[in-house]
This record gives sequence, C-alpha cells and structure tokens, in this order.
Amino acid sequence: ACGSGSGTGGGATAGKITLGTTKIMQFDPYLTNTDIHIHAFYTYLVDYPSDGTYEPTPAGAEKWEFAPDRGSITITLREATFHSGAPVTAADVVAGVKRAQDPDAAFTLAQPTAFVASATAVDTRTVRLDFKRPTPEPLVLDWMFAFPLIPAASNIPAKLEREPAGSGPFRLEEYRRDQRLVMRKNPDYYEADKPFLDEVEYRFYTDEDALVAAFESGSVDGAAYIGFRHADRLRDRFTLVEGSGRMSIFFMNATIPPFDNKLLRQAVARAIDRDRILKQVNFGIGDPVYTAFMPSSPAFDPAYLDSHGFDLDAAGALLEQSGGARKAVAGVVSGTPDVSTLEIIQADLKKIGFELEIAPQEEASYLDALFASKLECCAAAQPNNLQSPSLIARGRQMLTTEENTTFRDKVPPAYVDAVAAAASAVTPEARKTAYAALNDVLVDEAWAIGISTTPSLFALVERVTGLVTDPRDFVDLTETKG
Amino acid sequence: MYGHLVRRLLQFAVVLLLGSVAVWGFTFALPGDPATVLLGPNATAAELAATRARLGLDESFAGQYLSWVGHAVTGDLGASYYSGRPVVSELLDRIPATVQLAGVAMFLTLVIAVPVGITVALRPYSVAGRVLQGYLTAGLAVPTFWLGLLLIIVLAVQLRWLPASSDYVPLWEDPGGALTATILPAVAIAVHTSSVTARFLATSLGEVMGKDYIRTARAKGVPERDVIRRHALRNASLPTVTIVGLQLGTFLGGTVVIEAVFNYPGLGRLLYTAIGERDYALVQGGVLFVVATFLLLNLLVDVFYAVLDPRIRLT
Amino acid sequence: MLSLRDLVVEFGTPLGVVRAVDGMTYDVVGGETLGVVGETGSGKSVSVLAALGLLSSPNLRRVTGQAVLGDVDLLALPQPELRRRLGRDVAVIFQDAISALNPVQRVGQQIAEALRVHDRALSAAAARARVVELLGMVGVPHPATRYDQYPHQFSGGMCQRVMIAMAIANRPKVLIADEPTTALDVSVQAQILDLLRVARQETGAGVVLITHDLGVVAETADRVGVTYGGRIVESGDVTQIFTRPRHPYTAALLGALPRLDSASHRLLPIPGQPPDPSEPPPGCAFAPRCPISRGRTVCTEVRPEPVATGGGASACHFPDEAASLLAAKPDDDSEPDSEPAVEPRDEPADAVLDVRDAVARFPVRSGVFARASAWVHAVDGVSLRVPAGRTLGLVGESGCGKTTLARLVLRLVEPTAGKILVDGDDVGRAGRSQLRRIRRRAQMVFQDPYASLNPRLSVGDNVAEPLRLQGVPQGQRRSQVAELFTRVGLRTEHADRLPAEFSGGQRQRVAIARALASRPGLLILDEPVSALDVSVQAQVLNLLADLQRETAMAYLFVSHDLAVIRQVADEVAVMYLGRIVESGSVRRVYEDPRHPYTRALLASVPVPDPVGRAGRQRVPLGGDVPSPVNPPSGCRFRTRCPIATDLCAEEEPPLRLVAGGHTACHFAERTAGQVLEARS
Amino acid sequence: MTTATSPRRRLAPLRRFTRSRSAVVGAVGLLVLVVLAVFAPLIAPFDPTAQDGEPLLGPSGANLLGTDQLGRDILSRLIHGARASLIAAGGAAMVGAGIGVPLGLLAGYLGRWVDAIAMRLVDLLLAVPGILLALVMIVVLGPGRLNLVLAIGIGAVPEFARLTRVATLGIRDRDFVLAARGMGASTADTMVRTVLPNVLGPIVIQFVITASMAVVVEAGLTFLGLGTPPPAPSWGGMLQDARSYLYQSPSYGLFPGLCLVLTVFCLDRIGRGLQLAVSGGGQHPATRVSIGGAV
Ligand SMILES: Nc1ncnc2c1ncn2[C@@H]1O[C@H](COP(=O)(O)OP(=O)(O)OP(=O)(O)O)[C@@H](O)[C@H]1O
Ligand SMILES: Nc1ncnc2c1ncn2[C@@H]1O[C@H](COP(=O)(O)OP(=O)(O)OP(=O)(O)O)[C@@H](O)[C@H]1O
Ligand SMILES: [Mg+2]
Ligand SMILES: [Mg+2]
Repeated sequence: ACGSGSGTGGGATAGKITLGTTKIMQFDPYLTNTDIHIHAFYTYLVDYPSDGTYEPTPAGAEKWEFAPDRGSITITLREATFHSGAPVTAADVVAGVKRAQDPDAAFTLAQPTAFVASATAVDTRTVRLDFKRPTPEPLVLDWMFAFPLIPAASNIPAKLEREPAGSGPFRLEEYRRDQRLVMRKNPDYYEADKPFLDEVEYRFYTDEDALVAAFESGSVDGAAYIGFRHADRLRDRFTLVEGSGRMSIFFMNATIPPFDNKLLRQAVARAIDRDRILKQVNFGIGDPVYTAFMPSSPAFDPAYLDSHGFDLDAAGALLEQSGGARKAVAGVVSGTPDVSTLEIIQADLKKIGFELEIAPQEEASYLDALFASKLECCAAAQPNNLQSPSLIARGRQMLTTEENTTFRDKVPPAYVDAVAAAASAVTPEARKTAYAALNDVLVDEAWAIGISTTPSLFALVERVTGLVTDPRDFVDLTETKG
Repeated sequence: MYGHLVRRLLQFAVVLLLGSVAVWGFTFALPGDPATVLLGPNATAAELAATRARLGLDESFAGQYLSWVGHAVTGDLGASYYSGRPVVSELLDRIPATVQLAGVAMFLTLVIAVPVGITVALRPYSVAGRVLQGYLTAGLAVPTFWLGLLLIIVLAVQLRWLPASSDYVPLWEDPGGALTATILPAVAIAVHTSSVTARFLATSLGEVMGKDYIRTARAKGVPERDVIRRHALRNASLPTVTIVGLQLGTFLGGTVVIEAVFNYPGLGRLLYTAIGERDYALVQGGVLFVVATFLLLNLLVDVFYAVLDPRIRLT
Repeated sequence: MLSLRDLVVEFGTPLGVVRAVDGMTYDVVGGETLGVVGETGSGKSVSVLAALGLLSSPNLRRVTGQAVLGDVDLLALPQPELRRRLGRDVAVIFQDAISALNPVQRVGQQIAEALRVHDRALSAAAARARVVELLGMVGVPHPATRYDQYPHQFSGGMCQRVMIAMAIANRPKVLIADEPTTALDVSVQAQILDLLRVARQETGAGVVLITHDLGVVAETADRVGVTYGGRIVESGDVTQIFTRPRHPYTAALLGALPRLDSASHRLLPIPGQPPDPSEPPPGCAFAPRCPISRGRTVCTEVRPEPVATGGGASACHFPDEAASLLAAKPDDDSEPDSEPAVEPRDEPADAVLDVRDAVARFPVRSGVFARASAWVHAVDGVSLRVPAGRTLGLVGESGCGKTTLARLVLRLVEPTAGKILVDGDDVGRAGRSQLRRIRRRAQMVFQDPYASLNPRLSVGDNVAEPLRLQGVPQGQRRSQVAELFTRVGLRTEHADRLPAEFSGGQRQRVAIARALASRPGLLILDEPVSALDVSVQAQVLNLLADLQRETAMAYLFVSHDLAVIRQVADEVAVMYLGRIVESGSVRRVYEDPRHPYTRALLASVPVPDPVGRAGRQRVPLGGDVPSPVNPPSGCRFRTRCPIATDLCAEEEPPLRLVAGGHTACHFAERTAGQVLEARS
Repeated sequence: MTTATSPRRRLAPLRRFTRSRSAVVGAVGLLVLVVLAVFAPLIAPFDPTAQDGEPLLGPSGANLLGTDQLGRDILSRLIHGARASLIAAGGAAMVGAGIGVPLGLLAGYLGRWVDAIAMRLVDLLLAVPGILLALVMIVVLGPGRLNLVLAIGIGAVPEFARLTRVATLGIRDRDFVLAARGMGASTADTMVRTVLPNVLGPIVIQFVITASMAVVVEAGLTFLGLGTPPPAPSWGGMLQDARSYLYQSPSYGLFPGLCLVLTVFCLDRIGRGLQLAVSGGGQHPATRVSIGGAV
C-alpha cells in the first residue's frame, strides 16, 4: 500500500502512508469529537508539544501579548493562506470567535470560550480579545491551542460538516464514508518542506479486530486507536505509539436513585480496583487517575489514589452507612473495553453485596439515555483538560449549569464555585488553592470517579516514523515520514 | 402467466409501501437520532436542538414521511445526514461491490452444492455420501463470522496468502485482484449457503427419484446416467431454484457480519453503520432498496421458474 | 415369451419383513393377453416391477426367482444390459399415466427418447416423424401439434394414449399394462382397451394386463391369473375362470360383484380382510376367509401348490368344491331388500331432500386482480327429490358435477342459485344455527376412506366428533360411540386405535358410524365404495342396505359405477356437464334408456362375463367431456352424440316425461333398437 | 370419548425416530446439554462470574479448560453458557412458531384477503435482512435476553408462516376437513382441532431447524455486540471475547466454538430423525432446512 506519489513540494521524503481506523469522521472542528484527522486540515493559533508539557509554540498566531491586567490579549496572525488560496485574516478569527461564543453552534469550543467578551480586528493580521474578567493565562493559551483558523465564509456548520476549509498541512482529496479518506500535502503550508508526506490515506474498518488483522497482513501501514490487548503481540514486530489519550471515568447519576445518595456514590468510588483494571483491561498501558485530571494537569493530585483508593472494607462500611439500595444498572457502549472495566467493578461490588447490572447498548441508544439522564451509572471517556482544570466543566456530566446530566438543577454550589474560582485564579498561589478546592468537591460529591488514563494506541510498520498526538490526542502528521 | 406477473408486480408495490411505512416507523422508534451521534457525548441540549432543526428532524412524522414518499417515487431518496451526498449515490457506490461478492459467493455455493447434493441424494450410504453429509451438518453449525475469522487468521495473517480485509476491486478492471479480494468472504459465506442448497437439492432429488416418470424413463431403457441428467435433475432443480433465488436475495441485501469481519465495502455494512449512526435517510432508502431488490429477484425467480416449468408457464 | 418363475420379493419395514410377492409364477406368449387380476396389495405391480429391475425403494430386501424373457433371465443381467432390453423387448404401460410422464419434457420428445436410446443412429427428424405417426396411431388428434405440448396439457385418457405410443414404439415382444384404465371413466376406459387390442395386433406382442376389474379381464383377456397374497392362486382360460372357477377365492370375487345386467340381489361379500404380508399364515393364505375351508386343518396348515387341472391350475386343496359357490348364488335372490317394499309416493311434501334448479358455479380467476373472468358451470340447474327410506343414485362421468351437487346439499359449496330443502328447511337461506341443525339431519360419507377421517384422532374420537360439537357430555358420548360401532359391525375395543391401523373397508365403516352419530334422516354418499375392492365393497353396500331398512334414511348415492348404482338405487339420475339428462326408476333407466348418453355409458361398461363377448355391441363414446367453462350450446351432449342434428345445437332439450321416466333429448321417443336400425 | 393411547401405533413414529442411530445420538446430546444448562449451578465447578483466577490461563488441573481474560473459569462459563444458547434456541423457535403458525394457519385456511395480507407481511419480513431486523429490534426494545429471543424469533416467523400455510392449503380441501365442517364445526374449531394437528409434523421439524439456526444467530448477534449482556456467559459472547485473545490463549476460543458446533449438530440430527419419523420409513436421509442463517 505504499506508492510514491509525486509530491508537489518535491521533498526528498515524498511518500504515502495508509492508516486504518474505526472512527467516524467529520470536518467541523467546532463540533467534531473525533481526533484522528482534524489536525491535518486546520492550523490552530498555538501548538503544544506532544510530550505532555504545555509550552506554547507559535502556529497560526505568530505572537501574542497579554494585557497586564490579564483582561485582554492581542494576537498577531502569521502570514498564511487557506487551502482555498485566500489569506488568513483577522476577520476570520473574529468570525470564528463569534461562532465559538454561540453555544448552539460549537460545543467543543463554547465552554472554553466562555471567558471571552469580544474579539476585534485591529488590522488584517491583528486581533484583540477582550475578556469578561481577568483570566488566567493558561486558560487563554488552552483556548488558543483549541482555536482553529477557518475562512469566515466557510465557518458555518452546514458547510464545514462536509468540507474542511482550514490552512493545515493537508488538503482533502477524497472522502468516501466508511471506506476511505485521502489527504494530499498542502504545498502552501506555512512551514516550508512540511509535511513530509505527499499523501495520507485513512481506511475505515467497522470492526477493530478486522483492522488489526488487515494491519498484520500488510494491507495498511498503520492501525490507529487499537485495543490494548493487541499491544503485547504487536510490540516486537511493529512500532507502537502511545498517544496522550483521555481518561476513563466512572459516572454516577445523582438525579435518580440509587445514586442520588451521596454516601452510596462514595462507597462505590472506593470499590474501583484501578490496578486490576490497568492490568487486565489496559494491559499495563496508562496510569491511574482519581479526579478526572490527567497526570500532566496542574490539578493532578496522586494523594487521593491512596487516601480514597480501592478499599473494599471502606466501601462496604460506606455502603452500610448509606443504607440505600444495593442494586444499580450501568450503561455502556457495547463492544468497548469499558464493558470489561465494568465487569471488574461489578465483581468487586458483588463481594460487598452490591449488585451492578451491566447493560451494553449501541452507541446512539446509550447517548440518548445519557442525555436524558436515564443511565444510573456508566463508564465513559473524558477528554484531557489541558493545563486549565476549570475546563473540566466541559462535558455533559461536568457542566456547572442545569444541562449537567448527572445533577440537572441540583449541581452542587460548591462545585460551581470551585470551577469559577479555578477559571479566575490569575496568580499561581490562587490557582493552587482553587485546584485543591476543586479536587475536594469532586471527591466529596463523588459522581465522576477517575479510573485511568487511556492513551490512544497506534501500531505502525517500521517505515512510518514521526507520528505523534498533541495533548488533546489529535494526531499530528506534520512530521510523519513513511 | 402475464396476469400473474402483473399481479406479482402489484404485490411488489404493496410490500414496498408497507416496507416504507415499517422502516419509517422503526427508524423513528430508534432511541437517539442523527444529532446525538453527530455531536457525540458532550453536546449540549441547545446544540442538539439546533442540529436537529438543521437536519429537518423536528418536523412531524407524517409530514416527513409524505415528503419523502413524494420524492422517492421520482427516484430521490434524500441525502445522507453524514456525507450530505444523495442516498442514491451512496447506495450506487456500494452496489457493484455487493453484486460482485454476491456473484462470487453464489458461484462457489453452486459449485459446491450441486455435486455434493447429487452425491448425497444418490449415494447416501457410500463413504463419500457419509462424509459429505457431515459437511452438510458442519456447514450449518459453524457460525459464518467464526469461519471468517479463522480464514483471516490462517490464510491472511499467518500465511499471508490473501489479504485480510477486502477492498472492492472491479472484476473487469483487475480480475486477479478482484478474486483475491472477494474469495475469502465468499468462501465464508458459501460454506453455509452451499450446505443449505445441497440439502435442498438432495432432498428434492431424492423425492424426484421416487417419482413415476423416473420409473417410466428407466422402463424405456434410458441408461441410469441419462435418467438422472435428463429427467431427475431437471425436475429436482425446480425447488432448488427458489432457494438459490432467496439466497441471492439475502446476499444482495448485504451480508452484514461477513462484511464487517472482512471490512468489505458492501451494502450490508453500509446499512449496519447507518443504523448505528442514525442516518435515517440512508437507512430508509437503503432498506427499501434492499427490500425492492429482494422482491424483484423473487419475481425473476418466479419468471425463471415458469421458464423451467411448463406447468406454470402455460397456464 | 415372458415367464416369471417363483418370484419372491421382500421389503424391510419397521414392522418386520414384508413378503409382497410370494412365489409368483406365470407366462405370457406372443399375441395373447394374460389378465392378472386380484385385490389391492396382492403383489401384481411389485412382481412385474421386480422382474424388470424397476423396483428402487431403498427398503427392498430380496428379489429371487427368475424372469425369463426369450432365453435370458432378466434378474441375472447386469443393469446396463437389462436397460438395453427394457423398452425394446419388453415395455410397460403404467397406471397413473399423468404422473408417469415427465412434467417438464415435451410429450413427443419423451416418446422419441424411447426410440433413440435403442437406435443411436436415428436422426432427430426421423424420430419426430415416427413419433407423429405413433401419436396418430394411438388416436391423439393433431399429432404434429401435440408433439410439442407438455403432459399437463393432456387429459388422463390422452396421457394413457401417449404411454401406449411410447410402449409400442420399439415393437416390443411383451407389453405389460399395469392397471392402464383404473383412473379413467368408463367411456375412456373402453377407448383405451380398444387401443390396447389394436396395439397387440400391431406388434404381435404378448400382453400382460394387470387389473383389479373383473369386467376388464372378461372383456379383453385370453387367459387369466388370479392373485392372492402375493401369488397366483388360479390360472386358466378366461371362460373357464368365469364360468367354472376352481378356486374359492375366484368364485367369491364373482359372487361379490354387483351386476349391470341382472336384477339386484343381495351381494355375497368375502368376510374378513386380505392377509397381512408381514405375517403370512402357514397354510393357505385364503383359508381364514374361505367359505369351503370350514376350518379344515389341511387348509390352515399346508400351503396348497398350484395343480394343473383341465387347461388351468388352482392352488386349492379342494378345487372341485369351488364352483359350487357360484351355483349357490341365485338362491339368495329371493331376498326382497332392494325391491322396494313400499311403493314410491307421489306427494312432494314427503321428500327428505328436495333440490330445485340448483346452480353452482366456480369462478375461474385470472388477470391482475384475480377477477372471475369465466365460470365453471359445475352444477347448472339440477332438480331432484329423495323421499324417506329411498335411494337416489346419481351417475355420470368424472367432472360432471356429482360431488359439487352432493356438497351443495350441506352447503359445503355455496349455491349460486336455486333452492335446496332438507326436510323442508331451505339450506341456502339458513343462518348459522339453523345450518348446524340441518347439517345434523343430513350427513355425508366421502369417497376416500383414507382421507375422510382425521388421522390424528382415534377412530372413536372421530365418531364422537359430531356428538362433541353438539355438546353431548363425555360419558354419554362414550356409550353412544360404542353403540354406533356395534351397528356398523366394528369392534368397540378398537375405538382407541388410529385410522391408520384400519383397512379401507373398516375405515368406511367408521365414516358411516360417524355419519350416523347425529341420527340423520338423509345420508349423502359420495362414491362411498369407489376406493374399495369388490369384496369389501360388497360388505359396505350390504351394510348400507341394512341400515336403510332399519332407519328409513334417505340416501343420495353418488357413483360413477353403473353396476353399483343398479345394485343400491331405487331411482337413478344421470348427469352430464352439470345437468340431469335422464332420470327415472332403475328399471326404466337401465332397461329402456332413452338418452343416447345413458345408452353409451351402459355400452361402455365392461361385463364380467366372457361368454359371448365377441358378439356384444360396443358403441363407446368418442372424445373427452367438453369443458364445463364453455358448455356447448343447445344440447350439451351433442358434441359426442351419435344422433345429433342441427336442432340439437340450437335448442336445449328440456327434461320431459318419456316412457315413465324423464329424459332430456329431442329424440327421446326412439328406443335403442330403433337407433341401431336407423344407423345400419 | 378420551383417547387412551394405543401404545403400538402411537409409538411407531418414536420407533422410527429411534431407529436412526444418529438421531438418537443427537437426542442424547441435547439431553445432556439441557441437563447441563438446568443444573449448571450444581455441575459447574466454579461460579461463572467469579474473577478468582489468573487471567488467560491454559487448561490445568484447577481450571480444566483454563481461564478467560478476567480470570473466570472457562468450563464453568461454558456450562452456564448452555443456558443462553438453549434459551435462544427454544425461545426463538417458540416465538417464531407462536406467531408464524397462527398466521400461516389463518392465511392458508381463510385464503383471499387474509392470505394476501398475511403473505405480504411475510414477504416483507423475509425481504429485510435478518440481522438488520434483529439489530433494529434489539436497539428499539433494548438489550436483554428476552428481547434477543424476540428478535431472533421474529426473523423465523416467515418460515413458519409459509410452511404452515402450504401445509394448510394441502389439507384444507381434504375430506376430513370438509367432514368436520359438514358436522357443523365452526371455522375456529375446524382450524384448531382438525387442521392444526395435521400440519404439526413439518412444523415440529421446522422448530428444530429454527432452534439450531437460533444458536448460531445468537452467536452472530453477540458478535455484533447485541447478544446476551455480561456477565452472564454465552457461547457467542465467549467466542467474541476469545478472538481478542487468540494469541494469548488459543484454547479459549476453541471450546465455545466446539460447543456451538456440537449443539447445532445435535439439533440437526434430531431434525433429520424427526423428518424420518414423520414421513414414514424408506425416506431419504437428506432433509429440508430453512434458509435463514447468520450470513
Ligand atoms: N417399498 C415397500 N415397502 C414395503 N411394502 C411394500 C413396498 N412396496 C410395496 N409394498 C407392499 O407390497 C404389497 C404388494 O403391492 P403391489 O403394489 O404389488 O400390489 P398390487 O397388487 O399392485 O395392488 P394395487 O391394486 O393396489 O396396485 C403391498 O402389500 C404393499 O404394501
Ligand atoms: N372449488 C372448485 N373450483 C373450481 N372448479 C371446481 C371446484 N370444484 C369442482 N370444480 C369443477 O367443477 C366440475 C364438477 O366437479 P365435481 O367434483 O362436482 O365432479 P364429479 O362429477 O364429482 O367428478 P369426479 O367423478 O371426478 O369426482 C369439474 O369440472 C371441476 O373441475
Ligand atoms: Mg398395482
Ligand atoms: Mg366426485
């Protein structure tokens, strides 16, 4: 599957790779929750390195400057062109911010953009963002890291959904749902010589095992987002790349019985055997987490793993104390490793006399029930909150508003306050206290219990090098060779 | 005969209409909708509502259905919620692949079923007969997906003789490539269907061998080989034609599991993912297309049957 | 020519080994016709099939003996050798001709195949020419067109002609005809028997004619072999067999036969049933039923071997006593059972069944919406009356509407027009509950005893079914069933058995018992004895006669067998294409038939008396019955009528009073004799 | 009058059945399975959901067939898994027969528009790919054993309906049915008491065939993630799990696969035996079979 396409850039490392994946794809970075291809089409204002640290490097933005009171930022855009050939202008950023502020049109960006009051084009390449209140720098940088450059005219959902319109290293060549996505090198990419590859083809697989078999038999050069169980077997023959990944979280729904009982939630929280899950479900890949912060997050506090970790006796005692029901149903998307995770939790809970029933569902049904707050509990993935712990309040179960599916109108005020404090702690000391408080309330309310990080896993033939993921777990092919 | 044909066509229309209502009812009964899948787990209620409005999902059932039927009769089945492409083009994309796989699988089915069926019918107690009867049972018992997996692991992953996943390569462009791509899924399917077909053939051949006209042929002095070829097989093939037709119909409707196992870009997989994604337009158009294909094929089988059987043709 | 020597055929069955043929021996020589006659299951078919290597059932256990054709033993030949002789030296005509032809092959090609397998050099064109010639020879009209048609486009009689053409195609030395006319109407039967005679002359072959119809044998055979229990029990010249039988079984068969030519007397049934081939008795197989054995030990212990006696052979220990059975017959004639004790009354009010202008049409559906595009005029304006205690016999060819008429009475078929009164109640207008009451008073007995009983219920439950439907409580049902069983001569202990365990005759008794359960005043008997062997037929006919005498039930007795109708009926109605063409007392219709159809029917019936057969006048009907969808204009019979004129096509003759009966013919005044004279 | 069974003839079909050695083998095999399923808690050496062992062990003295990825005893799971398979088999066949037989009976006996409507429904059911039908039904009804059985059973309805209809048509005009009407039996009474018992033969055979299909389809649906919910073991589910660990523990997948094959084998043999028994002696060993399957 490797042919040498005639790259327009004419680089020495012209080449083509084929990657297999099981993911669905869309092209609107404001909406998409898939992550394998989006970074190839779009340039963001800044980049973070792939090593887990948060040192911003200029990308779409050439430079930026915070107002001393942290009440605004002025961004100078790099001189670059979109795939369409049009130049990247400040007006495009202003239009993009407008859209990001509309919660109806941009869920991946709406919450992170909440701090922005307005955007103004100072000149064609300079934009000024005014904040609603003084905002910590990390939060703004995280926002810049997440903000894609899109031509204003194309920046509407109906259009972007099907046609990427960015300025990223690759352009869309061909897309056939369920079959393939072909990307060609963008010759006008702002970094000369990059990307190295001329062409990247994604092949879509319905079944993960089919994907791995195809990879092993040489049909594709790489397999993306494969299950950990394949790791051991593939390790000696192929290159394995672990991405930054996400977190696996156990959620309990506080709006309906039995988990409207806080003590019961706390009891169950202590019955999660992270070691065994890491060993048997993750095959040793990933790290334990407790309060939905990745180890790279400034709010990550390993102490909770010891003080509130797996302890069936403590769990039993709390269960006794809660006096509530001893039975619950867990929703989960069928065919995912979360099923096995739940099975382990189930077996442990059984030992302390709590019966957890597992009801695997197909994804759409699961989401439907989740949105309607009908799931009693579930195991689900949660994205990385980068260096701003307040970004934890992004997902449906973590919102501070009534739309929070695990609390609805009863979101604990302490949580709301803790998130607000984290989002406005401008000084490092203030941040420290704010993050600790946030951790405290998360542990106390115990509705979202971290289990482990789940890095994304890629298997590649040896020829392919330089494939990395950014902290959001987006695949970055700019440096990839093959 | 012609009246019969026209009646069958009318029935066809009725079933199609019934089918369209049923499919619509079912898609609306499915929990979740395209918006939920499109936006994923972290979408807010407002975003969901906005997306629904944009996709036209907030109209009434009857309104949507009627406008859909109105367009459908002109051949416009709407557009996929995901790709935005017309459902018809999405389907047309997959049809050649499906037809090719169905063709190869059916060819294999017949190549296996006919000799096996004949041997089992005529020499049930011979060594070959007994062995082949074992095949008939095994063919039914082995789940197709399991067989597919084994084939992949042994032939593709271990021996690397054939590719594990099968892309669609048009037969006329690259016959060798097309064959290597379809042979594994076709075998996985044919093991099951050939054992079913062979049983039918064996049963009807067994029955036909007891018929009076076979005795007549023998009494005329026709050698046994010709009795079987000229008299028995022709009559025994009649009921088998129906089965083969039905099977071909199911092949064309998509062999979901096998397509998933071999990642073959066929109709079945398309519909399977479309259901998962709640791509209503595609599900509705696709299922209707599959139903129509199946019914049309049955109609063809009817006609073919009539051609084979003068008792039907001439009344 | 062909000699079977000591042929033994055995099958393995779940209930043990069945010896279907037990030492069958007979010969046939060129140019002669050997009639092989016997009851069903006596091994007639199996023996020839085994001799020709055509038995292919997987449970065949053993075939021994010899089948010598010319000078080779067919049984000793390897299969390909045998096949080379089949169809060339010996040909077979099978019973059910329609199913004996390949449904998907053109008729002509099937015959041509018979030619070409034995003559590889024969060109297709030459074969075709020869087949067309053959088809013409056997009387298939338009042979060149018919060549390309398929069997389902042929009537049963035509299919049998095709079979005959196929059989004589290679001028075989021996022709075996296995019940060639059994499923056919008398008129067609007469045609086919004529054709067989022609075929024998044409080919000079020896013919083996297998049948269970003594009349057919008497008409056509030169010599006769009578089979019983898988072997020939008597053989000899045809006249001798019929006049001086030397085996009691032969004599008993003749005694059980209803006759067309003589006034009715009580029939002499053979008691008991044929032997069970899985448990053959040690002595004479007929001994348990034999009127002359009288328990003599030699009969029950020693199996009699055939002994040649004066031109024939008989396997009986006391052959001389057999003939006396035949002589005893006339003595019984004194019985008054069928001569009506009561003279027919004229008052219409007394009729239990009164049918007035009944019409039943079935739609022929075609087109897109399956609309009725035409109608089958199954019953087309029939009137008849059956008074209490009397029997109306209804005769006619197959498809003339007899069954439909019988079903109309119980409204199992919806009447299209007309009135049917049972005990004065209008069946057509009756509501649900009234209909149920009517159906209790009128009961039906069906033709096929194997099909008319629910096979999943025990015979007792079958009989109790009408009682259950009337809501009779369990306990009472039981005693009533026991009583019914006794009345029809069944053993009450057998009530728990399934119908499958009974023979045809016994089942017909069960069916009659079931019909009697609701104490009906009217019995509709649709061919109640057609599926039975003569010996059993006689038992059932006698039972029916006895029951009528006891209860004064009225019978509507449907049959295509003129002899049976003569035996049982007081009045007769002759049906043709949905209409009654002649009716009247038995004597009037049989002895002074005024309708040419009645006359033709009577002439077609083979008479079981070979004496004087050469001199008998036969004017069998030509052609087939026209389609009831488009009955001919005017007189419906005119297309086959020997005396039809233009008038007949224009005007439909009404059923009118002629010579003490009713006849629907423009020329009803002419007697049979006059017609013959006019012809010559 | 009650029917005291006459042992001799009533048993004839049974005798014919038992004469076929392979049919008896099948029946015995199935019996063993049923016993295993019913008494699973007594027979299985371990709790099938207890994650007590090391994961993915090969066969050993402690765990005769080894352990699965969560350290559960495979043998115990197989024994308990027989329940899922047998419930799917019996349940689906019952649902299929329960709906299909009355439908076919009504269509065949009443004819005309009832027939037309019923057969169009059947056409439709037949025309929709079975696995998609099951998929949609499970999604709509929600996962769970009962719904699984329902979904597979609905797919089997057309076969039952068509078979029953054809058989009914075959005897609708037979004399004994006419006789029942002639005795004054109502339509419903005739259908249930007279027609139904006489079309039961082929239905019973179809029942067994459907059961054997259902075992395979259950496995296929579990493969698609729609089968028996965890932790209850099912062979299909184990097979699905096992393929992820084929390299770590090759024997894991072998056993559920074998169980599946053996069950279908037994049912198939019984089907043939029944066929022989119903159709009388001298029958051909090859048998009819339904066309559905886990394609
Ligand atoms: N395959 C078989 N297995 C067991 N018994 C058989 C088989 N074929 C025939 N028979 C038995 O052989 C006996 C003779 O049958 P055959 O057909 O020769 O009778 P037949 O005299 O021709 O009677 P019919 O007048 O009914 O044609 C019958 O009792 C029949 O039941
Ligand atoms: N249900 C029906 N639908 C259509 N035509 C029918 C139906 N029943 C009978 N017929 C036709 O009506 C005519 C009379 O049939 P019927 O059965 O009454 O004749 P029959 O005299 O009893 O004949 P047989 O001696 O063969 O029993 C035949 O042509 C037959 O094909
Ligand atoms: Mg016979
Ligand atoms: Mg009749």
